[in-house]
Amino acid sequence: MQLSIPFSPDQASSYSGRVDALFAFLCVLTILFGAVITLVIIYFAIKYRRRKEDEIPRGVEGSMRLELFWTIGPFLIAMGIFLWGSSLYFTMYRPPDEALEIYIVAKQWMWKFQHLDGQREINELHVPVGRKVKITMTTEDVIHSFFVPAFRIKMDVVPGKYSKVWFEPTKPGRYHLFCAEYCGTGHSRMIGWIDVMEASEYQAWLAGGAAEGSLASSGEKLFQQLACNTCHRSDAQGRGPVLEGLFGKAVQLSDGSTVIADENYIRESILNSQAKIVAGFQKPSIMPTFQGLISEEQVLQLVAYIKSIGTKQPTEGGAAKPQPPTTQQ
Amino acid sequence: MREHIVSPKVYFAVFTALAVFTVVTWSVAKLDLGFLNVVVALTIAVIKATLVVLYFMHVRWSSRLTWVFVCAGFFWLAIMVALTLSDYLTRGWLTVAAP
Amino acid sequence: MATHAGLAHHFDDVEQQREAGTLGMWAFLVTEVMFFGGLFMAYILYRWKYPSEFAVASNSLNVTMGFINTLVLICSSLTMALAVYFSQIGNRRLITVFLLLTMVLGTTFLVIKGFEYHEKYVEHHVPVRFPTYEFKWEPHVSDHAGAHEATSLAVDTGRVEMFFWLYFAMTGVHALHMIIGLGILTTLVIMTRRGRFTPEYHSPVELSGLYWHFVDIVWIFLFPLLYLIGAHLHR
Amino acid sequence: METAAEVVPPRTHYVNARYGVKSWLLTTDHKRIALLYLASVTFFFFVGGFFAVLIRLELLTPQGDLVQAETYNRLFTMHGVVMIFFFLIPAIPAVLGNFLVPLMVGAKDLAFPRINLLSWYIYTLGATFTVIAILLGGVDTGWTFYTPYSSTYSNGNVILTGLGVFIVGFSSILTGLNFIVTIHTMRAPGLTWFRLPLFIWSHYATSLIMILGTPVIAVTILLLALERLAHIGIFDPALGGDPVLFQHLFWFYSHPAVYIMVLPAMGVISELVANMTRKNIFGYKFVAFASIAIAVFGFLVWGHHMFVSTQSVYAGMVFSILSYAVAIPSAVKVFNWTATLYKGSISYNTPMLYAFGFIGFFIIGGMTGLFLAALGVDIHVHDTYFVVAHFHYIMVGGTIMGYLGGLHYWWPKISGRMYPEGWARFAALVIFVGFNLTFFPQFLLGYMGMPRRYYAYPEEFQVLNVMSSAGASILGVGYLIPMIYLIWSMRYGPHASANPWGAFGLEWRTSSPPPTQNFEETPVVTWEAYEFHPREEREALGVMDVLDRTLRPNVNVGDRG
Ligand code: HEA
Ligand code: HEA
Ligand code: HEC
Ligand code: CUA
Ligand SMILES: [Cu+2]
Repeated sequence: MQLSIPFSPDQASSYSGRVDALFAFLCVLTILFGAVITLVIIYFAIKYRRRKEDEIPRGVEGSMRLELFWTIGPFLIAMGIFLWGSSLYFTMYRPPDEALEIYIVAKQWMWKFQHLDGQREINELHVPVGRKVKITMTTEDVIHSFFVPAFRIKMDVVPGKYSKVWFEPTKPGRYHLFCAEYCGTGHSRMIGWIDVMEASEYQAWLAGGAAEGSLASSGEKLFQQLACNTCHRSDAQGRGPVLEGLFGKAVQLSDGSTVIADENYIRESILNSQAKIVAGFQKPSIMPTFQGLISEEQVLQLVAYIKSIGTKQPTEGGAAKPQPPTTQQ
Repeated sequence: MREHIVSPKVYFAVFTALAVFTVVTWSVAKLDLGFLNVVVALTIAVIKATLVVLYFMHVRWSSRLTWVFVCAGFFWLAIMVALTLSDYLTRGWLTVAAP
Repeated sequence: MATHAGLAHHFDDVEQQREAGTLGMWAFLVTEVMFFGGLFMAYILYRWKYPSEFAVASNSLNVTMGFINTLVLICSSLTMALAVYFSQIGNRRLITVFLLLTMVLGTTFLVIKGFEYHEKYVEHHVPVRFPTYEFKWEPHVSDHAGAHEATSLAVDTGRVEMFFWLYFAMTGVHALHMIIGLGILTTLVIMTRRGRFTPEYHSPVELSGLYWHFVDIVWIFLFPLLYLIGAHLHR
Repeated sequence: METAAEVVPPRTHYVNARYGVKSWLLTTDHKRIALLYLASVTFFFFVGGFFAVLIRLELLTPQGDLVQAETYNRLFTMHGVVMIFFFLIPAIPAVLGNFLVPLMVGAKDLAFPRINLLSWYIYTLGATFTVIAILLGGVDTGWTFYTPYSSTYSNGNVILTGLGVFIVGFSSILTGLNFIVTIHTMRAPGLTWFRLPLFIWSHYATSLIMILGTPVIAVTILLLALERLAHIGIFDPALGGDPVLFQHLFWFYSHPAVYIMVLPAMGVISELVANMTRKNIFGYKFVAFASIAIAVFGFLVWGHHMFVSTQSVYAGMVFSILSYAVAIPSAVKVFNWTATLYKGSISYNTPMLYAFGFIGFFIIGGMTGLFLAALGVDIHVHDTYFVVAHFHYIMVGGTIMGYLGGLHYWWPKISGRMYPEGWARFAALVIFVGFNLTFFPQFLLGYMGMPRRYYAYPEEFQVLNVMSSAGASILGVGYLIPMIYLIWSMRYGPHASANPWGAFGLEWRTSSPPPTQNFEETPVVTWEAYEFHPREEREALGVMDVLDRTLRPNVNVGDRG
């Protein structure tokens, strides 16, 4: 639904029109209720104004029918808004499976972006128009919040875990990026831009950026440097589980429960190996914890690497390449 | 509403029960019962607390209003716990539900 | 309507005053439930998230002391209840005796608690990060070898520290309530000595009793939740 | 009213019963304690207003050029902390509530007069800590104190401010406790629950929130302070702690707290609407139970402040639907107030003007709450000026209007003098205009995407910000006028009769100002709430009620003349 209302920022994402539509509906509702009640009050106030100082009117009993009417009526309207709002919420917060992936590490007071291909940006993000973009975010210090008014999207970035957000830009342009969660002195300077480019321009931009190898390949290097590969080998001969094909699968844990191996799980496995132990492995995991030894960015690289080998393709970063925009979900 | 005087005998009986329950809860805790450990420990704790509230604190003989207040206290605690956990317990769901 | 020395001017009669006092005390206890409730909420959340760390950390507490303290507190509740009883029937000497007994038991509790805290301090189990003192956690492998050796190792130090943080917060706030309770009891003893209480007017004793029992109830929950969740790890 | 002075003979009442500083600082008279609170919260209102002035000055220009970013952050934090904890939460309950609850239930005092005084001292102690924190440079965490910023990164006086908030919480608990017990046990003979004025119902509901919610913020702030002291704690991700848990605990109190701020004002409005139309309120029981429903449901919705906090999407939905549930009783109240006007005898006195203002602003503020509770929209407007506008509409437009309306309405009872009606209407108008100019543009700013707590902002937001700042200066003047003429009237205003409005309610059946023991003799209630009878009916029924006696101006009950 496309609907443009004054005082709204650009509509530049696939769902910004839908947000505006609900917003417009609520505005109409507010004006309606506001106007009707105000007019009634003014009418009564004039009609029944006090004419004599000691006048006392005859009382009016309450009315059960009216009470029910104005309890149930607003309730139904409210439930309508609730349903509308939540369906939108689901759309906006449920990440699509197929998307261009971007990683963010936020810190006081900057946004650090990492593209899968290895390009890094600070406070400015380039994305192609018409592609779904999925962002995985974490922070090195306090809570921040990723806010792009033109996309109508916002999500907090919380220390100690990954949060995710997605959008599909529909209009090329340059849009504000704000930090919306108060984070200290530089909070209002923690702003940046999202550059939405035509697909061809974007390709050119990608090619122009001097990348030091894709994110996954940096992760792979790290995987060797940190000697992860001594235990995690693709031939199932290591002391740890095989990580190929892990991502997105259900993992059976030693306490009998299962978890889906998503980014947060992999992050936790690396930083706090004792927290969740894979079924069939020794209870105090022999895997050391890497908490405090590697930076958030390095964790991200490792996660990206493990993700890239998750789709059982040859490890050489094939899966990590951005898909062409034609890919259907 | 005149006040009710509880005989010391009742107090001693309740005291004995509390002491016995304390010993029981300690002994049971030493066995490894899996998740039942928590259940047993909390059940006993709730029974003990109820005894104290009903007898030592005289709620058994108190007005309805007192009952309402006692229940409200625990009910509100339950609200806090239940709704907070409604967040934590469902955090993983969205990933699972994704097609 | 007999006017009584204990009757405040704005009440109609002693009955109304007593009712107001009781209701006020219960309303206050409701706030206390919510106050401790915040701590219990945190406990429940992290206990659910990190069960093995909590069990292992709990295992290092001194259960015997905790157990004795539980008994001490239950005894003190009994003596408090009896003090209230004697105030109801107007035996001034026995009110004093039982109030003093309650105080002795309460103090015993605090002294034992003090020893426990000291033990934790020596073991470096106080969860703080100061230049001079830091939390330390060495898995006691040798202590309890055997079937459960494995479990005792499978922990993350940070989460153990979390347990101790909650342990100190919860028992600390509880101990603070005990100290306040002892102050109240002291006042009661003085008031009793001055002959302020009669079978008609003894609300202060009764209300302080409610408070004291409440503090006992908190401990009734703290004991299993803090001390016993790791008890099965020893054999 | 000009001839008032000559009629009134000297009479002892609570103000002139005793003299001297000690007689005020050690008083246990609820009416005097209310005045102590009046002075304190007024002081803090102007402190908070002073910060607001600086905020609005800074926001005149897009570049942050008046103060440093760090200073600005301290300004809005202290503004929020002072306004919420030291002004708005105590404002109506501790001033009007303290004064009126015993009068309205026909009691001599609150159930625990000394605890009432203690609560003022606790308030003062907490305020002292906070003022010291302000003087030492303030605190920069935002009034929400989110961890880990507050626990680890901030370099403001978090602990001192936290201590202030912690302490002042207990004064609020004690006030609530006193009200609950008083309303339960000290009602005059014949005054059944459904004969109580709605002011009492709403204060009862408020008190429930105070005793059930406030301890949770106390313990949360305590944990925060300890975490800051020990450099470690349960909200610290390094230990596996969860910063979001802090938000849960904080909002478990702070959402219900917004109803602590609005329910008393609703009580005032119910009194004003009924008495200024001289009619029983339409649907008395619905309005009464709506207060209780708001208090209870208010505890179930706190997560609507956390829709984008990484809280589970499903929990978000639960909190959203419950937020809509709590909006219904508010709607019921609005409709019943409106219906009460029907066939009333509506006066345009200043209190009634404020009541009209309240209803209008509350509709806008409340309906924009529905925007915020709509999950998909909140993603966009969360932490923008839209939220800022929402809560100022309810808290400044709603509650302060209710507070001022109540203050004017009961001023004759409190001070024994009338305020100057002309000035008062003028001030109400100035406030109305200034308020809208200040805060309406903020809705637009918010939807355009201007985040809150920004001391510098992109240029396209400037025009609306200038409007807002201009409005704030009008608003500031609007607030100064009542302050001046109310103080003036204490000395020079015409003497008020016992019941200058021809209102119902027990408080109008004793003299103005009331004697220390409130009533010459304990009243016995034989009438329903707001049971106004037209003259013919009264004659037929043979009831000569208080109106007949007091509608004649200048007559005080005590005078019996
Ligand atoms: C007195 C204070 C007060 C009151 C009464 C309210 C009342 C409400 N508030 Fe508000 N709120 C605040 C003070 C208040 N709020 C503050 C201070 C914040 C920000 C805190 C911070 O982050 O600093 C906030 C933030 C806030 C948020 C979080 C926004 C965000 O940060 O993203 C939300 C979200 O749901 C919300 C919703 C509501 C709702 C649904 C109501 C409802 O109770 C409103 C009910 C009223 C009505 C609905 C109007 C009357 C009814 C009609 C005219 C009939 C028509 C009705 C229907 C059709 C249903 N509020
Ligand atoms: C009861 C609560 C209350 C009240 C009454 C007010 C009153 C006002 N508030 Fe406030 N406000 C909050 C509660 C309140 N506020 C809260 C909780 C926040 C959030 C804080 C946070 O983010 O942590 C906030 C935040 C807030 C912001 C957002 C800051 C930001 O996010 O960056 C702004 C901006 O315009 C603002 C403005 C105002 C204005 C103009 C008034 C006006 O109504 C004030 C009018 C009063 C006066 C102007 C005083 C009159 C006195 C004089 C005129 C004399 C002054 C003396 C000198 C100048 C020497 N407030
Ligand atoms: C000493 C051997 C060892 C080293 C070194 C090691 N691991 Fe592990 N890892 C294990 C074992 C054993 C497990 C299974 C038990 C568990 O879940 O802790 C495991 C589990 C994992 C898992 C979860 C796998 C699943 O199937 O769910 C991930 C992800 C992982 N490791 C990543 C890494 C990374 C990245 C590194 C290097 C930074 C690393 N590991 C280093 C031994 C090791
Ligand atoms: Cu980062 Cu605000
Ligand atoms: Cu809220």
